[in-house]
Amino acid sequence: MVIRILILRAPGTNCDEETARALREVGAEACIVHTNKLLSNEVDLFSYHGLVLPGGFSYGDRVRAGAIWASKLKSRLMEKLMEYALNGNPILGICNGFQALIELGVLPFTRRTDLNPKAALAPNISSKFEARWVYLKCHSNTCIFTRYIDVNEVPRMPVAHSEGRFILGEGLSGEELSKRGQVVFKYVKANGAPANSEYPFNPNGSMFDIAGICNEDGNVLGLMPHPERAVYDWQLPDYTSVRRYSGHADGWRIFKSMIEYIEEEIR
Amino acid sequence: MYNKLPLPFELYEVDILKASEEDLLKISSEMGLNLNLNEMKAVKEFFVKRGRNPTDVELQTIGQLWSEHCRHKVFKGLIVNDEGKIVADNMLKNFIARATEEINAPWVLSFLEDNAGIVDFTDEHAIAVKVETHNHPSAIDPFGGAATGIGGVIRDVLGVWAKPIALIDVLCFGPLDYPYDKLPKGVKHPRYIMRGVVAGIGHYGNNFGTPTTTGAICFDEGYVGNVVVYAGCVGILPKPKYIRRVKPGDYILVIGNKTGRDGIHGATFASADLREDSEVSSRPAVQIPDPIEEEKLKRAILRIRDEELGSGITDLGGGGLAVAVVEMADRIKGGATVWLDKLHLREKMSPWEIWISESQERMLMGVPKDNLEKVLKIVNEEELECSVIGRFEDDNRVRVFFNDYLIVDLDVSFLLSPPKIVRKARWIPPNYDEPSFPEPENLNDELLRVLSSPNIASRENIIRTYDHEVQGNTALKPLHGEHGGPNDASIVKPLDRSWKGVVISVGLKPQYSKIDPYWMAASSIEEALRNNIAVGGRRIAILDNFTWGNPEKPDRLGQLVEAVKACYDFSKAFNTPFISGKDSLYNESPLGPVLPTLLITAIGIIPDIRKAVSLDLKSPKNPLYLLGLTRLELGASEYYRLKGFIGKSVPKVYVNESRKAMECVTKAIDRGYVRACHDLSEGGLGVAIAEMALSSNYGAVVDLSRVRREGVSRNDLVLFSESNGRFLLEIEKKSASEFEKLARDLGCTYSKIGEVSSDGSLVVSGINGEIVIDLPISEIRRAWKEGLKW
Amino acid sequence: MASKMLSFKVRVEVWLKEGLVDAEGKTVEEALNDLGYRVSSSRVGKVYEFVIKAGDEEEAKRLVNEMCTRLLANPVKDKFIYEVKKIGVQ
Amino acid sequence: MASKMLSFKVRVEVWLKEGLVDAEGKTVEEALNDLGYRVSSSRVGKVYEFVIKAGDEEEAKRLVNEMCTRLLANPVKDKFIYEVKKIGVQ
Ligand SMILES: Nc1ncnc2c1ncn2[C@@H]1O[C@H](COP(=O)(O)OP(=O)(O)O)[C@@H](O)[C@H]1O
Ligand SMILES: [Mg+2]
Repeated sequence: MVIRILILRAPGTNCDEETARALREVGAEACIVHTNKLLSNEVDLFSYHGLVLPGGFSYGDRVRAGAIWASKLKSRLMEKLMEYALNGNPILGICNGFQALIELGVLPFTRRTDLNPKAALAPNISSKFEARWVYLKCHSNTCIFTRYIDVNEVPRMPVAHSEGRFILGEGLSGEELSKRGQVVFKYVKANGAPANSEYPFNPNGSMFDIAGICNEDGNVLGLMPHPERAVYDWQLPDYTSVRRYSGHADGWRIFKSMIEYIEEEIR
Repeated sequence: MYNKLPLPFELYEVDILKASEEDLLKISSEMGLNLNLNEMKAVKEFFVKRGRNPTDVELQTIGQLWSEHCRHKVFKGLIVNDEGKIVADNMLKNFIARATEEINAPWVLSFLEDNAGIVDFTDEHAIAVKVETHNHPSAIDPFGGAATGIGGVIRDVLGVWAKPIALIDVLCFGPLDYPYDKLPKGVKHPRYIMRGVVAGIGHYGNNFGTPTTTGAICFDEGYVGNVVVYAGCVGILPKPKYIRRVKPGDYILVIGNKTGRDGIHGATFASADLREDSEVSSRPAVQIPDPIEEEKLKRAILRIRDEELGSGITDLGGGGLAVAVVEMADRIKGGATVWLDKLHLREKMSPWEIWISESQERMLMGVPKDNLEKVLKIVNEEELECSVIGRFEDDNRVRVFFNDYLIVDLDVSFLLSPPKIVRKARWIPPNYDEPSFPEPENLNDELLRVLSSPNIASRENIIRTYDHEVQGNTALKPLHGEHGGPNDASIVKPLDRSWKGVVISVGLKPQYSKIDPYWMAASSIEEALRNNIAVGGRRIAILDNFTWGNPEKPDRLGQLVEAVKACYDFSKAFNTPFISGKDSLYNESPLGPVLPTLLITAIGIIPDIRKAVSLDLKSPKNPLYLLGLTRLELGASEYYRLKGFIGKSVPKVYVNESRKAMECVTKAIDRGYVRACHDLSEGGLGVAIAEMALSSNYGAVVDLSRVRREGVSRNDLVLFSESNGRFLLEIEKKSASEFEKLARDLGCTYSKIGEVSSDGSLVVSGINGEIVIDLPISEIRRAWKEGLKW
Repeated sequence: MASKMLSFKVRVEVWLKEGLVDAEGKTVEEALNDLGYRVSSSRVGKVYEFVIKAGDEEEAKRLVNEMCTRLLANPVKDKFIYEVKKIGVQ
Repeated sequence: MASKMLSFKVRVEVWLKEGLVDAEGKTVEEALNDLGYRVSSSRVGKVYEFVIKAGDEEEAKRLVNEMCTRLLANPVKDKFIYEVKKIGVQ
């Protein structure tokens, strides 16, 4: 049986095609679906093995990045989405998708009682759009999206956003998240040393250098960097210099992990 | 003269039949038609023949269709010298188009005709390119002007059914340290303008989701009063989907934004007072950009294209509906009927306003009756608005109705053939001297100063605010690797199933036009090609975009003719056809005309992106070769400028030498000899070697005495001469002798001038063997990275 | 919904919470100082104005408060203030 | 600059002029209606708050007006309003 992944789009979503390509590269069937089709029940979320909210500027990032998209989903799809997540289906939010998952309150905690967001992605400290490659360190061995990335490995991916400064709500500590394996990626320097908020290694001023987090169960991941732009080695910023090619780049491993999880745990 | 008709909407009859010459000019100016006496007389004659007076809507239609912007009257006009002798007749046809026709390349699929130029790519796909200017709007509203510049050029590419895959932005500003108190009233400071323009371009491109991969930025006093904003877009389309088969009977659809009063030319009946600043021909009101609306448009258009539901398409740009409908009707040698009241509007407007409004994010499409329902479904699913506003006809007439009342009835051919204009041109070369100043003792400082000049320093702070990797296909990026090295061109790999890449580069040498616009244009073409070839590009097509002063002044036009001549000469000489372009004239401010500026955009291909070459040094001990001859050519160079001189010896283009060097680079890349390559441009050899080193983790040792040169005997001049035709290459050590043989066989001037070193510094020895530069790369990198503070 | 509805003019301001770096405010401050003005403590916020229908002022306020937490502000990073003014009967 | 300088608290609001499309306002309105609120005539603006030094209130106002036309607003498309309040001596 083929693995089917739903890639959700909204007006202004613009990373859906390369995300679909990344999923096809790891053997999945990727279907790009307009949010309205999901809201109108023309398409059933549960007929897909996984869900991806790709990057872009949904609804022009008006009000706040991801806020309008989240409010559309909240108004008509929230219960289904929660059920889908709690069933263990993988959900991946990349950049704008991450922003939407935060605004929806699906991250950091899917199991919860109230609907308010518990984290935020504020405008970058530089107050500019930042398009650059960053180094990440993997901190989680429970997140299902990092099966192909070892703890303490330092994958490389580009970021491209103006609202990516991760802020954790009051009363929540990074340590706590960390302990539960929810801090999946932190920004680091090339040698793996902590970025310690230093620009541009931490490109947006995120608290605890957080670049990506998952929920308690490890099946919902949101991250600011774009793994779909780091699937092939020729996408690397120094491809012409390195001359040590493997075919794939680090982002590929996130998609590969997702599909392997589905193969082993869901199907 | 204006007679309001008793109708439920606003319509005037304009009494032109009885108008005197004075009246004609008054009508032109009061209605903001911008037509001269000769043209107004032709209008009158037309209506005399018809035996009736025109409506205001008809006159506005003629005004728009006969505008400089739409008809390129200067470029198509007759140009004479002081003695009345013809120096050029229809420059667009006889210089630009003629070059392309004579080259007659089979891979040029469409040129100087449709919304964008189109060249062959793979068996199934073609590449479309268009570059536009958006200077006036950006001067009034830097953010909105630049953003809508990008939005507009994207629609040109959508207007040939192509999917946008890369954006280009080329910007010219006044110096950022220009004193506030020297600014004339109404002129905004370069800093303010630059902040807005850069933000506007980033905003539109990032939101729309096409990578901004290529560009250039130039600072000069000549741009203080006239900011220059070029916006370009590259797209890809499946060849069989390039559909232009509108038939009489097909519906005319307007898809996208609601129409409002945006961009309607400043003048109305009420405000007779215009042109107090007489050098500025039009002041379109601000346009508000909405990239998300255009993103939806793109989705809809590509779906309609893939299902082949449309029979024709064009963008709504300058002149709005009036121009788009008439031009589309002309393409089928037919006509059109329009029901103007059917269009979806944002506000109540009079018919003439609706007809010529330039509201953004709208497209015009021809749709056969049978496909209408399917098109409407797609449009609906993408949350777009759409109106069926008319139908194509088989006669040569455009008829517009408003509430069933006929308000326009004109011949298409009349609208497309304004009277030819005659203009005078005079070219008097300026008389500058070659400066004389003592050779500086410390070239370390000179190099650092040149590297940190705003014209040369890193553009990283700007480029990183543009998403240059969305779509995931940017194979060679504008910023290379960890240090953000300045690659000569960018490469996009648009197809998943092919290794072929589109190579995008630009050439821009406006400073040279201070001395000689002919060599300015020649140098711009040559630089654009060299940039392209340096990374592995070939089979190059080019685009010309002129930004000039008022062509009614003979000196401005004289310079323009010189530049256009060079376009023909060097397009032919390099066998590189023009496929598209645009001119923006009348760029004048209280500070005078804009610095005459020609942007050349070059679109090449690379058969396999894995063979692309970046500029960073790759490994120690590899030899460095300089191709080409270094001459005493520092006129208008960055080095002279920083010393306060202009000079006389503007770089020329020696076609034979240049072509040999280009061929040598392409062959060497294909045979795998080349590890790094960089073209020599502003700041010459000094800057080129510094940039190659600072982009890497290595250094270099260079010996100036080995530089093949002609008439240059000072270290600083060898280092900073801007002679064209030169490349600096890092060659794989084991291939050095093969490379030399290749260069010799091609008859190419070359010289091994040094090698890559591992000690992290740049060491240059002079003509007499003494060390003239010894600098740590970290210091070089800092100077370059911190030069452009804003 | 049978009962009569009133219209209220609403103004909402959304600001980044104190304690968080207001990057845009900082940039504006720098730019103004560049221009020669002596500016400090600059912050940037958003204002929304709209008209809402509600049964009475109490309800209008409750609704606006809800809108703020559900859409206009993210309480983790934003603070908001609002005003509600009756403008007429429908 | 020998004379004594005062500090003023400044508030500037910048709005798109009437007649220009306020796309953000429209989106907000739609989203609020989606969430079940009955909202209309929505517009979005920006607020700036900062402190400025000037000799007296007149000067402060003049400076703020200048800043608005030079940086904070674009008079071609924006309208702006401001308030200036003295907060103390320096
Ligand atoms: N100065 C020029 N040089 C080369 N090509 C030009 C020039 N001006 C116009 N063209 C070409 O003529 C065609 C029509 O131009 P234009 O009417 O300006 O198109 P649009 O209105 O879509 O921008 C285009 O292919 C354009 O590139
Ligand atoms: Mg066009």
